Order: sequence, then C-alpha cells, then structure tokens
Amino acid sequence: MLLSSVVFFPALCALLLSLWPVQKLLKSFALFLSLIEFGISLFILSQFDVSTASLQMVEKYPWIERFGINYFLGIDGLSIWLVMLTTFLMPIVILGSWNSIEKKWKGFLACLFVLQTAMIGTFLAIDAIFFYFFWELSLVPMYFIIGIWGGQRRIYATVKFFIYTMLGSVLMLVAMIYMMFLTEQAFGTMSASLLDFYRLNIPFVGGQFFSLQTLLFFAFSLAFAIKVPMFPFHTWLPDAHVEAPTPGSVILAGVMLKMGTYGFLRWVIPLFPEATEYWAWLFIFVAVLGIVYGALVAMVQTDIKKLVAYSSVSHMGYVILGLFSMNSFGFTGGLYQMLNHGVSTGALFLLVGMIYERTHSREISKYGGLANVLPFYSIGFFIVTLSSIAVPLTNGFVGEFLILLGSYASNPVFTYVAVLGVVLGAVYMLWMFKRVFFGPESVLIKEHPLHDLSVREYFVLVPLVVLIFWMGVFPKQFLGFSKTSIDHLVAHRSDYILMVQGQEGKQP
Amino acid sequence: MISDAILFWILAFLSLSAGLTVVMIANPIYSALALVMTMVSVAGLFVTLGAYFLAGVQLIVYAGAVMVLFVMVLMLFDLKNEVYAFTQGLLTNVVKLGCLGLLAGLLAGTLVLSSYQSQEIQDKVVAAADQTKALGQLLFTQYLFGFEVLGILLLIVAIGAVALSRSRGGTHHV
Amino acid sequence: MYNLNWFSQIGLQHYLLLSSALFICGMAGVLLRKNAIVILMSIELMLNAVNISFVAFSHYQSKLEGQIMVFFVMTIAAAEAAVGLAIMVSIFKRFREVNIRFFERLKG
Amino acid sequence: MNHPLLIAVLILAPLIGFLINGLRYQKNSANLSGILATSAAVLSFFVSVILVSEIFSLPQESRKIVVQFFEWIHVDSFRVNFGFLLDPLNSIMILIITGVGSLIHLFSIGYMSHDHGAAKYFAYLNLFLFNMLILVLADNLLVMFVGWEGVGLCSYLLIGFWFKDSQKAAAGMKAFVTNRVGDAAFLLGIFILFLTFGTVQFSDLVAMAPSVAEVSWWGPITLGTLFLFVGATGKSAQIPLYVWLPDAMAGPTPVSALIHAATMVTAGVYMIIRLNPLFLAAPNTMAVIAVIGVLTAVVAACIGLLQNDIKKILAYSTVSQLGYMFLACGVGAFGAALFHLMTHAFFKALMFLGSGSVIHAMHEEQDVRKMGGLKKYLPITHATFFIGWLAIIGMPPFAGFFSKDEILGMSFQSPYGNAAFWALGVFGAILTAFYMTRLMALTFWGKARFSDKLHPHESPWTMTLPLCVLAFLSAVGGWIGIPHVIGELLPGHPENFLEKFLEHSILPILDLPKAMPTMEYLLMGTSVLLAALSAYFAYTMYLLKPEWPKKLADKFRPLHELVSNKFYVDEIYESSLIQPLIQLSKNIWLYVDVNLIDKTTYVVSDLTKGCGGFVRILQNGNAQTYATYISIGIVLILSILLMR
Amino acid sequence: MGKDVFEVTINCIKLIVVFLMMVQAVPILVWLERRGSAFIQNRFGPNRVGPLGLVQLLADAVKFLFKEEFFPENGTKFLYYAAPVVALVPATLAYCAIPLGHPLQYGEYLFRLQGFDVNVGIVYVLGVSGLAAYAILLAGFGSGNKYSLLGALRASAQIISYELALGLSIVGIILLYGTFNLNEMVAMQQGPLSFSFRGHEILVSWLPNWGIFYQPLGFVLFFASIFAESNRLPFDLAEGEAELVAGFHVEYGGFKMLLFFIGEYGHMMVGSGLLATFYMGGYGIPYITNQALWQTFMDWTQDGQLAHILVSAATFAMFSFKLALCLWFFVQVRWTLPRFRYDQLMDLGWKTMLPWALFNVIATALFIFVAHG
Repeated sequence: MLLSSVVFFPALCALLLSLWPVQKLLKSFALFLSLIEFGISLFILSQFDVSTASLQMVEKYPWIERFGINYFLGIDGLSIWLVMLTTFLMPIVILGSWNSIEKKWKGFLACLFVLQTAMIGTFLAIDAIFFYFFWELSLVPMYFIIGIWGGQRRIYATVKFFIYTMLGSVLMLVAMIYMMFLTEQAFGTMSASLLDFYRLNIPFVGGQFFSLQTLLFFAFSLAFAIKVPMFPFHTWLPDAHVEAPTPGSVILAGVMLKMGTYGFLRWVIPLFPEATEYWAWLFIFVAVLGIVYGALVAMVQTDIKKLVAYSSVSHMGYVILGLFSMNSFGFTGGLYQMLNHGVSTGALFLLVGMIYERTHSREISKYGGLANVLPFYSIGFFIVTLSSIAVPLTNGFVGEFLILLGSYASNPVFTYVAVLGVVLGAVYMLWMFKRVFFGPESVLIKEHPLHDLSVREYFVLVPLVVLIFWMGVFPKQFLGFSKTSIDHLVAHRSDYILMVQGQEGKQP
Repeated sequence: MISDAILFWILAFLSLSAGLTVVMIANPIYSALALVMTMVSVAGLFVTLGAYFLAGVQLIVYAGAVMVLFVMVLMLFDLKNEVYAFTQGLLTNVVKLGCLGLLAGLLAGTLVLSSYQSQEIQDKVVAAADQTKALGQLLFTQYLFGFEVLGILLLIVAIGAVALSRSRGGTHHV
Repeated sequence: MYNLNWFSQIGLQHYLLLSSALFICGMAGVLLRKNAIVILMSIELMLNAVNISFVAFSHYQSKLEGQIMVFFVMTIAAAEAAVGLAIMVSIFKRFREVNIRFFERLKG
Repeated sequence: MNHPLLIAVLILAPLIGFLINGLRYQKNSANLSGILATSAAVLSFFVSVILVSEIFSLPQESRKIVVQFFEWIHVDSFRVNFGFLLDPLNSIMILIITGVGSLIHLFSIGYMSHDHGAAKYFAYLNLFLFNMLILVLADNLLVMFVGWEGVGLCSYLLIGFWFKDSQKAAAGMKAFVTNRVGDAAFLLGIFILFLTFGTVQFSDLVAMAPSVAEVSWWGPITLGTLFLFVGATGKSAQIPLYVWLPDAMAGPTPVSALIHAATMVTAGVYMIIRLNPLFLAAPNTMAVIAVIGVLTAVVAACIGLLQNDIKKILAYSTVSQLGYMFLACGVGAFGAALFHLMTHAFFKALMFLGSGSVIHAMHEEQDVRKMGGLKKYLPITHATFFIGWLAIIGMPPFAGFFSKDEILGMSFQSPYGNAAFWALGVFGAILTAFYMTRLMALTFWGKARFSDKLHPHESPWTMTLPLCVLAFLSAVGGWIGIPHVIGELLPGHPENFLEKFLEHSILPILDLPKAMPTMEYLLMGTSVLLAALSAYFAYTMYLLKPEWPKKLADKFRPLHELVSNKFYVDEIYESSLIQPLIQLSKNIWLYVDVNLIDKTTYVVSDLTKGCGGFVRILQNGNAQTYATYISIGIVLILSILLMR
Repeated sequence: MGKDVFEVTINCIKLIVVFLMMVQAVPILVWLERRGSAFIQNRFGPNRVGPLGLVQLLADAVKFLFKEEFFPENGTKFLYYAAPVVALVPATLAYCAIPLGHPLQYGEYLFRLQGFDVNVGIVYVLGVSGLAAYAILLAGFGSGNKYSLLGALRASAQIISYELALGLSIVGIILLYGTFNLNEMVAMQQGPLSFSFRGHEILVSWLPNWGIFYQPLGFVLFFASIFAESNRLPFDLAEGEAELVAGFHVEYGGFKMLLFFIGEYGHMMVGSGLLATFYMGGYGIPYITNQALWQTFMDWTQDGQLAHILVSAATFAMFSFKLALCLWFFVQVRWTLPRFRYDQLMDLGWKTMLPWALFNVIATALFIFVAHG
C-alpha cells in the first residue's frame, strides 16, 4: 500500500485540487498536500531495508492477465532516491511558483500533481507496460505546463518536446512488446514483468547491428537517450526550458531528465549486458561529446535559462558517462549525479525564475551588478553555482568525481576529454555569474526596484542549499541506501536477476 | 398466398419508384414527399412480414415525425428548384457510379447465387400480439442496456439539436 | 431458372433484393446529390432498406432480434435526423445554401 | 592532549569565524569583524603552536598525529575518510599559515577600515584559512583536493572582492578558471594513482612508492605525478598557467600577501613535497618539474624587470620565487624547497604588506613611476621593506640567502640537477636583485614624483606591527636551515635544524655526492656577488643615472617591447585559446545545434508534413468523397470475400 | 380462393361505407356546430332552409361546388391540389380502425363493425393520424403565401408537439389493458367497475368499468391533446384569423376548402371515437355486458341471428351516442374558451402536459406493479 499511496496520492491531490471550490487557499492547500506526499516518501525511506538488493514493498496485482501485464510496483536502491527527489522538489516547486504563475492556478497545480504521479510511477513500476503507461503519462501534464503557462514560443517548444520524446518511446513500446513475446517463448506464459525480462537470455551477435539484442538495446536506448537528452537529440531541451514556466523547468530538469538515465540503469544495462558492453564505446563517446559540446554551447548563450539548459545537457552527459563505465564508481556516481543535478539545476532554475519575476528579462547582457543590489540572492546563486561546477564539499563534486573515476577505470582516453568539462563548466557558469552579478549596475537593474529574497524565497532556497552541502559532506548517508543494489548490479551484470523481497528462495 | 404476392409486388413497386424519385428529382420537397411515400410502403412491407408493431412505429417515427421535420425545414428554407441536382465533376461521378454499379452487381449476384434458393417458409410465425409482447420482453431484458444507451443518446441529441439550432434572442421570454 | 413461381412465391430473397435495391438508391443519393438535406434523406432511405432486410430475416428465421435491431436503427435514424437538421439549419443561417460543399469548412 | 579536538579547533576556528562574519554580512563595522576574524586566526595559531610542540615532544621516528573524523566517500574499494595528518612537514606549514595569516588579518583591520564590505572580506579570509588548513593537514589526496579547490574558490572571491569593477571580477574568474585547468589535471592524477595503488592515503602512497625509478614516460607513476604537477602549476602559477597570478593583484593587498604570496600559491610545492617518494620514483617528472621551475624563475623575473605596478612586480617576483621552489623539487631538494617556501612566505608577505602600506599611504596609487622618496614619509614601512629586499636578493645572513643558496647548490650538486640549472638559477637571482632594487629605488628612494596634494603618512600600528614581526622573521628565519659548511664556521656549530626535523618526512637523495666545502663556497660566493653587482647596477641606473633606462630601452627596442608586454603571453592565450574557443562555441551552436540538428528535424518534419499534404488531398472535407471511399472499401471487401 | 375474394370484397365495401359514414357525418356536424354556436351565443343560427335549417348544408355544398376554380400565382400546383386530398386520408384511415359496434356473427363469418381490425390498433391509429401534418404542410407551402406557410408550420409543430402528450397519455391505457387492440379494450370495459388489488377483488357496482375511472388524468390529457391535434379552439393557432387571416387554408376555397373541413371534422370524430373507446367503454352499454344484452334480445326475439343483429345495432347506437356527446363537447368548448397564445400553447404542451403525462405513465406503472403484487 505504501508504494501505491506514494504513486497515486498526488493524482488524488490533483482531483481534490480541481474540485477545490475557492481560489483562496488553493496554493496553501496544494503545498500542504505536497508536504504530506513528502512525508509518505520519508516514511518509505524509514522502512527501507538497506541490506538487500531485492525489490521491496512490492505490490503486484494482475491487470491484463491474458498478456501477463501486472500492476507491479517495487522499490530498491536504484529508485528510492529518485522518488525522494521527486517528492522533495514538489513542495519547493509549488512554493517557488507562488507568484510566477499568473493564470489558471487550479489547472496548473493539477498538472503538477499528475506529473508527480507519472514520475514516481515511472521510477517504481516494475512492469513494462505499467512503466510505459507512466512514462507516457508524464508527457501530458508537461505538455500543458509548457503549452499553457509558457513563454512566447511555447507552442513550438511543446510540440518539439512532445514529438521528440514520443518518437523515442514508441520504439521502446515495440521493443517491450517484442520482449513480452520472448517471455512467452521462453517461459510458456507471456509476461510483461521486468523481473521476467531479466531472466531472458537474448541472443547477442557482436558486430551485427541487426541482431536481436542489439536492436532491442537500441530501441530502448533511443527512448532514454532522447529523454536524457544525449547529444544529437538534445535540441528540444533548451527550447522547452526557455519556454517553460519556472516550475516546469525545475521539474523538467530536476526529475524528468532522470527518467531517461534511470531507464538506462534499470532497463538497458541489466537487460542487454552484452550489447551494452559492446556498444558502450558509442555511448561513452556521445556522452563525452555531450559534456564538452553542452559546455561549449552553454558558454555562448545569451539567455540565462538557455545556458542552464545546455549545462543540463553537459551534466547529463556525465551521468551517461558514469553509467556506461559500468563499474561501481560509475554507477554510484551516475546515480548520485542524477540527484545532484536535480537539486542544483532545479535550484538554478528557481533562482533564474526569481530574478525573472523581478525584472522580466533573462538576457544576460542586460544584467550586471546584481550582487550589489541583491546580496542574499547572489549568495544563494553562488552556492548553487558552486554545486553546479562541482566544487568539493558540495554535492556536485561527489558525483562528478566518482563518475570520472569510474570512467577513467574503464576508458582513460575518453576521460581526458571529459575532464575538459570540469574546466568548461567553471568557465560558463562563472562567466555568466560575472556578467550577471558583477560589474557596474546595468540599466535594467537600475530601472527596476529590486528587493532581496522574501521569506517565501528563503523557504525555497534554504532546503536546497542545506541539501547541497549535506549531500556534499555526508554522501555516505545517501549512497548507503543504494550500495547493495549497485553492488548487486556490478557483480551480476551479465546474469542480472532481481528478486522480490521475501521470495528470494522461490523459483518463479 | 397470391394476395400476399400481389401486395408485395405493389409495395415493392411503390417503394422502389418512390425511392428512385427521392434520388432523382431535383426539387427537394418532392424528394421528401417521395421519401414519405417510401416510408409508408416500407411500413406496408413490414405488415406483410408480420411486424405490425414495427409498421406502426415506422409510421409514427418516420412518417409522422422525422419526415415532417424534413419537410418543415425544407419549407422554411424555401429552396427554389435547383439547376443541378447532382454534384459536379465528371471523374468523381464516374467513380461513384462505378462503385454503385459494382456494389449493386455484387449484392445482386450474391443474393441470387446464394443458398437461399430453397426457401423454407417457416410456419412458426408468432401471433402478432404475442410478438409485440415478446419484442417488449426482449427489449427490456436482454437488450435493456442498448435501450438505455439509446435513451441517453436521445437526450444528448435533444440537447445537442437545441444547442445547435438556437438563435440569438429566441422567440419569447418567460 | 426462374419461372412464374418466382413471382408468386415471395420469400426472403425477394425482400433482400428489394432491400438492396433501395439501399443502392439511397447510396446513389448520398454519393451524387448536391443538396445536403437530400443526402440526409438518402441516408434515411438506406436505413429503411436495411430495416427491411432485418425484418425479413427476423420473419423468415423466427427470431425477434432482427426487430429489436430495427427498433434501435429507427431511434438512431431519428436522432441523426434531428442533429443533422439542426446542423443544416445553422449552416443555412450562415450561407443561405445547403450545398454539401459548404460543410467542408470546419470554421465558418 | 586530545588530538582530534585540537585539530578540530584548529580547522574549525576559522570556519566559525567565517560563519559569524558571513552572517553579519551587511554590518559595516570593520573593526569588530576584523577583531573577530583575527581572533579566530590567532586561536588557530595558538592551537597549531600547541600541536607543533606536541609533535616535537614525540620521538623523532613517530612524529605523526593522525585523526580520522568520518568516512566521506566509500564506494567499492574507494574509501576516503575526512582524515587529517600532522607531521613535521605540515607542522611548518600550519605555523606559516596560521602565523602569517594572523599577522595579515591584523594588518587587514587597518587596511580595510574604510571599506564597506569589511565583514565579507574577513569572512572570506577566514574561509581561506579554513580551506588552506584542510589542504595542508589532509591525510589523503581527496581531502587535499577539497582544500585545493577551496582555496581557489576563496582566491576567486577575494580577487573579485571589488566586483563592481568588471576588470577585477574578470581577474577573479581568470584565476579560478586557470586553477580549474590545473584541478582537472589534479583529478586525473588522483585517478591514476588510485587505480595504480588502490589508495589515495598519503601514508599508503608513500609507503607503496617503488624504490626503483620508473623510466618510461607513460608509466602510471610518471603520468600520475605529471598530472599532479600540472595541477601544481595551476595552483602555484608556473609556466604555462602562471598568467592568473599577476592579474590576481586586483584583490586587496593583504589578500595578495596571504594567498598569492605566502600560502596558497605554495600549495603545489607542498603537495610535491608531501608526495616526494612518488616523485622521486618518476625521474622524468622530476626533470620536467625542474625545467619548468627554472624557466618560470627566469621568465617571470625577466617580466618583472619592466613592470611598473608595484604589486605586479611583486607578483612576478612571486612567480619567479615559486619557480625556484619547483626547481628545488625537481632536483630532489625537497627540504630546500620547503625551506625556501617558508622564508619566501616571510619576506614576500612582508613585501606585499609593505606595498599595501605604501598603496594605503598613496591613496590606492600603484604605479611606481608616480612614487619615489617615500622613505621619509613611511619610515617603518621602508625599514621593513628594506629587510625584505635584502632577504629576497639573497644577502647573507637574511632568510633568503640560506634557502636560495641551498636550492642553487643542490641544483648543481644533485644527480637530478646540472650546471645549466645552476647557471639559469643564478641568472634568475641576478634579475631578481635587479628588479627588486629597481622597485626599492623607484618607490622609496630618490625624489618624490607624486603630486603635492598627496600627503603620505605612516600606517596605524595594526599595519606596522605585522610588518615588524615579518621583518624580524625575514631577517632570522633562515637560521633554522644553516648549511653545514657555514654552520661549521659559526660558534656552537649550529646544526641544520630543518633538515633534521624533516628527516623522516622527506626521502634523501640517493647517491648525492658528498658536499665539498670549497665548491659550496664558490657557488655561494658567485651568486651573492653577482646579485650584489646586479643590485648596484640597478641602483645606479634608477637613482644615479635616471637617463639610462630610457637609453637602454631605445637601444633594445624590440626586446624591451617584448619584455614589458610580458612576452605577449596573455595576448597569445587570448588569441590562440580563448577567442577561438568562443568562436568555436558560437559556431558549433549556430551550425551544429541551430542549423544542423534542428534543420534536420525540420527536414524530417517537412517530409512528414509533405506526406500529410499528399494524403490530405484524400481528406478534403467533402463528406461525399468520404462516402465514396467507404463504398469503394465495401466493394473491395465484398469482392475479396466473394473471390475467396 | 373464394374465401379470399369474399373477404377482400367485404373489406373494400366496409372501407367505403365507413368513409361515407364519416363524410356524411360532416354536414350534420357543421349544422350542429352552427346551431350550437348560435344557441350558445343566444341567436338563431341557420334556420331558414329546411326544418331547423337542416337543409342549409345542402345549399352550402352546392355553393362550394360551383365556386370559381382558383390557383394562387406563387403556389406549387401539384402540392396545392394534393393537399386537400391528403387531408382526408389520415382521418379516414384512422377512423376505419375504430370499432363502431359489437361484431356481428353471421353464420360462419364474424362481421366486424369497423373498417378493419388491426391488432396493434392504437399504434396504427397514432401512426396514421400523424400523417395529418403533411396535408397542412403541403397546403401551406403549396399556396405560396406567407400566412399560409406560417400557419402550416405552426399547425404541424403543434400537432407534433401534442402527439407526444397524446401518445404518452395512451400509454397509461395500454398499461392498464395490456393490449393494443381496440376491440379487446372495449371488451374489457364491460360490466361494473371491478379490479383486483393484491389479490383482493374490489367491486364498485354503481360505476361502469370504464377507463376514465382508472385514468382520470390520462383522460384529461388525452382530451386536451385531441383538441390540439384537430386544431380546434382553444388550440386553433394555425388559423387564427386575427394574425394569420386563416392559416394554411387561406388560399383555398370551394370544394377544396370543404375537403379540409371534412378532414378537420374527421379528426374530431377520430378523437372522439378514441376517447369513447379508451375511456368510456367504446360501444359497450353501461351496466350491462354484451352477453347479457344478447341474452335479453334472445329472450325477446327468440332468434339468435336477429339477437346478434340487434346487439350490434344497439351497441352501434350507443357508440354513436357517445360520439355525439364528445362531439358536442368539442363544439361546446370551441365557443366557450378563448384562444391561446402560441408560446402558451407550446409551454402547455411541453412543460405541462408532457410532464404530467410522464407522471401518469409512471404512476400507472407503479400502481399496476403494486396491484399485481
């Protein structure tokens, strides 16, 4: 029941909110609900058993029995923190969007909560079709969030976003259905359960693109790569981010991109071990390309949000690099970097949103000297910037360090290039920081009567800043939850299977 | 039996000629009236088939209500005799006619060549009154769902039709 | 093949042939007429044709389901006529014309 | 004593100072925040004194205090604790850091008294101390990296302290980014060492260092140490990454003294000394370090010759002196490097503070050409600066003499060194003597060249007291490392205290030839004599015959241009690296992102649209056409059914 | 074969007879109406031609026949001429289905006193009378006159609207008797009022077993509806002379006009006949069953055949009496009540009668459900 409640409570909230009769306490009520949701997830965290790599708190009910499709939720070390991240960001997002959304609040909050259901569902679904359901569901509210509450070119951005992600996921659906048939061949009964997928032995022929495992591998990978997004598929991201309202950007960068990397970790790597091994070079190459490319392009952006968006491309490149290093450093680092990126990029978007609320401009060249006018805002921004460029003792460092270490252990040559990202990251972030915050005060700043952070904004920022340092100084507390799962994945990568807690002994 | 046959041929002739008139005649009002004729003869055909209740319903619903609506609307529009009754476009018309011809041929061929040649007229035709009762029973037990759905459909249609054709201002205010 | 008996002995086949003929008539109206109201009427004609075959089957197979179907078809036909005519009226109000070509445009 | 507590206090005192001052961010009371920060630094200093005395009290073989606080990262075999290690090597460092740091804090109270952001300034300064202490106390590479980046961060903040001036903000960014390049290499070094040895613990690394030197250029140790050295060049401003340091003078002068002269920039040297067995196992790296070191020493000194900004001159001097330290490391004389590090910390901090005092007195004027004759206005400053000057040009018995001559001597004697290193080293010393004398001459001596409205006055005691203390240290600091040859001459035969102290921390150079006293005398004498001559020449040139510089400049116009423009290094970097990079970025954004990828997708979408447009002909909105399709469909289906 | 031909012949003759009966009733009705109105308005009415002015009708007929043939310029000829004929058809067809008397048993033949016996009588009657709207529409459109078109639209809309209430009020009767057949309905209304309620037989011997006592509400609704159906006052909006100068038949004159009159009176007769059949025991004589009546006559004449004939004659007379009563009521109402306004008419139909009719259906169904336990 716990997992179901954490997945579907937000949907219930969406319903409640859309039926909420008055406009008055709407936001507060939504905030309250999101805090309840966070509480539920905290309770899950407290119930989580770190000693096992098996799936926990499993809920499995038949859904479409003819095809072996189940309502199947389970949590393990790979997904727990992503769920926590989602529930943690939601109250912050609601608080952060307090003033930035101007119309149709009810619809907006409902969209946000439905999105939360979809995201958590994606992280917790263990059944292929169930997973796919949530995966696609997540597109819809985001589509509306960008399309209704977005900026000038929002329609262009939404359509681009929607079609890009849709394109990949359709291939994934085909692959899933094919794998369901494979289970029928292998075990006699059709099953869409991921656990059964894991037990499949899919034939692999190295060097041939049109061999079964390779094709399935690429079908899945494309879907996830577009979502991440990896290098050549990334162009939807800047547009979507620029046009999205602040909360949309935060959720998009903070959680939705992780759905792609989580997909790699949960699906691609354990399901297709040989193909992953064989094609890892390609993904690492693209990831490294993405790191450098994203950083270079971010450097010359003139729009703060676009800059942050491209930095996302770069950062997500690190995650992919880590995952495809395929050692425990890489996996751990990748997983950690997902959380880091969620926190720090989310915070960056929130900060950009705050200043946008004040001046209604995101043009870097129009800014200057903000540090003098808004000292506390600048401190917040600076700390988040540090996290983003991975300064030690902030969260970013732990992830980036582990990723690069893992990557060096498996692919030294690519790592030499990837390390450039460390430098370039500092370049584009600090350059932006310099242009926006330092120097003489610009005309724009002088024209607008600016006030420093309000109490509400402190409530938005302080948890994030605390988390940035907490995750940087005590990463062990976070990684401890995922350690067993990752060790299991590393140790049994070629014959990965996952059990349900309490049923380890039984043969399925 | 021969009277049945005569009745059938008369009704068939009536309905077919009226049906052709519906399609061929340029003035839509005559079309509508011809259609009424068809309806009535179809009701007659129902009678020859022993479906008395349906024949009555056919009269009430089609002839009495639907066609009256048509005629009323046509009269309201007061369309003058149209010069071209049929759509323009030689190619498309040829295609359409070809389709029709093929379909007619196929249907006729199927029917004529089908295995219904040995016609066994079944004598177990239920008495008309009982038939109506049985119809009612069937409708309100086995097909109740369909019936209810139709009810809802009619409600929706009523609302929809009103919404579609309402004019600003209205005729009166209460 | 067919003798006089065919004319005096009325069976299912006759009704079905009549029904097909009426159906083709109605279809010709739908495909070829220009006036949208006549097209609607042709549709009614087609439905009637189908009704004939339903009732005929019901009669010759002693099953009442056919009549139930007719009942449903009639209801739907009435509904369709109501909505169709309502649309006609609003289209006519705008264009003063009921040519089927005016129904191509989704926005007035 | 409770070592964990002491070390915690040592490290955390500045952090607490930072937090307190940071939270009273907007309060303008410079004095209060200054006193707070200074007392935090002083507290650290006292604790470090206690700790060092603890170290002394231990037997020589086990002079080591290890404290593990908590496990930081533990993934698979990679296990890093927040652990700290105190041994003779870094006990000198912490003394320098906290000691000199305290003095500079004290100096800053006076220096920053008129600044609105004093609280912020002191907060940063304390944060720097905190990070620097982490750096030197770390017992593994990763914790060291924490400090390593941390000091870079503080340096960035302090250089850009007056961020309203875009130039200064840019300088901060330049420093950070340049450091970042080094840091990236440092990270790679960590990876290589970890993957080679399976640990990043200093003690384990040192213990596991092979006794047989690695000959190959591509061996893991060579590669790892090379990357670490690249990291060091970034932090310690060596060729090719030295460019940030002169620009870093944009920050407040005490910052330059503390960070960019005494402590942070020496982190690279400290790191190499810390890992000396590893470096010794990689002779190729050693060679590279020595070459880079000596080249930096000479090149920076050359540039220093013609600079006009008082702080820039000192900055290039710092770069040059750091080059000497690297030279020492490169030839295996790690002890000498540490020794020079220490003495340099004293005299360079002194000179920077002195220059700060001068600038303070001249109302933010930094151009030496507009000074002159300050001797009578600033007597204490002049006196202390004079001692610093003697120390840096290596006049016995001042601190610089001992450390520099040890380096020069070792570069000649050591099996890693050779005569060329020595010769270049001496050349560097000559240049140093020249430009430092020039600095003295233009600033303090001769006629006043500033306007009459300016009335320079001596600084308050908070500023002069540190100067005096540092002057004293610059004078006598060298005496802890008196070479044997001189020690034997002196009464009581003082030992080389430093060498003995570091005995167990630093590997001795193998097959070091026995020092010949005559040889040493000869080398010492040569360098001192040449430096003195050079100083006299400079004195003559800038004080007695002021027309000479111009003549010389005219005579060697191209050379003069080249040197006074710092060999165009910044320009070359700008035009060959930065601009191309920005252009490249703009182009790839424009051509790859906007044009290639998006256009490709547009082409795809246009194709789709085209197909749609084609099919749209069928979907023309005419209901009759649709009906025709339906009937065609019916006909087809019927015929298929019938044909079957 | 012979039997077939005989039956067809008899049926044709019956149709003609019934039609003629209906047509012949019209002059009498017109006279009744005119005299009645005069009586109500305290004047004489037609009293010059023949006794009590009874021959006045003949004179009128002659006048109608010799009137000038007239065709409006804008009219549609075919529709204009077809309309009066069409007007006659539904009324006649409907009237044919109403049983006029007790069936006459003559030898082996059962000779029904009605046009033809339809076993779904009510549905048939409703269906056929629904066609009445066409005549009005054709007339209205065929005349090519604005007023006549408006009148026609009004009239047909009115007819369609009230057909709903009409149909629904009949549903109560259908539920009550469980049959569509009019003959069976009449048969069930014989004798005194008696019904069973949850197993208890309830007998009210001083009341006839008529539908009106079971369906008072249905009766009222039906009664009102047939007024509307036949476009009589107070529902004669279609010909409101003040606004429409005469409605759909403004362009008609002479014999064509007469045909319309016949149609209208035919409708009245159909309505009255149905009213009598549904609610007033049809051709049944109150307080005595047909069987008992036959027995009485049998006792009296001692001839079974003659008794049958007498029973039929008596019941026919009874039916005619009831019909006349109803028709008189039509006349009475016409000259008593004022005309509705058009929107009031529609409101009454849709907002008052329809809900009440629905209520009636539900109440009846519930009652029957309860009564049958």
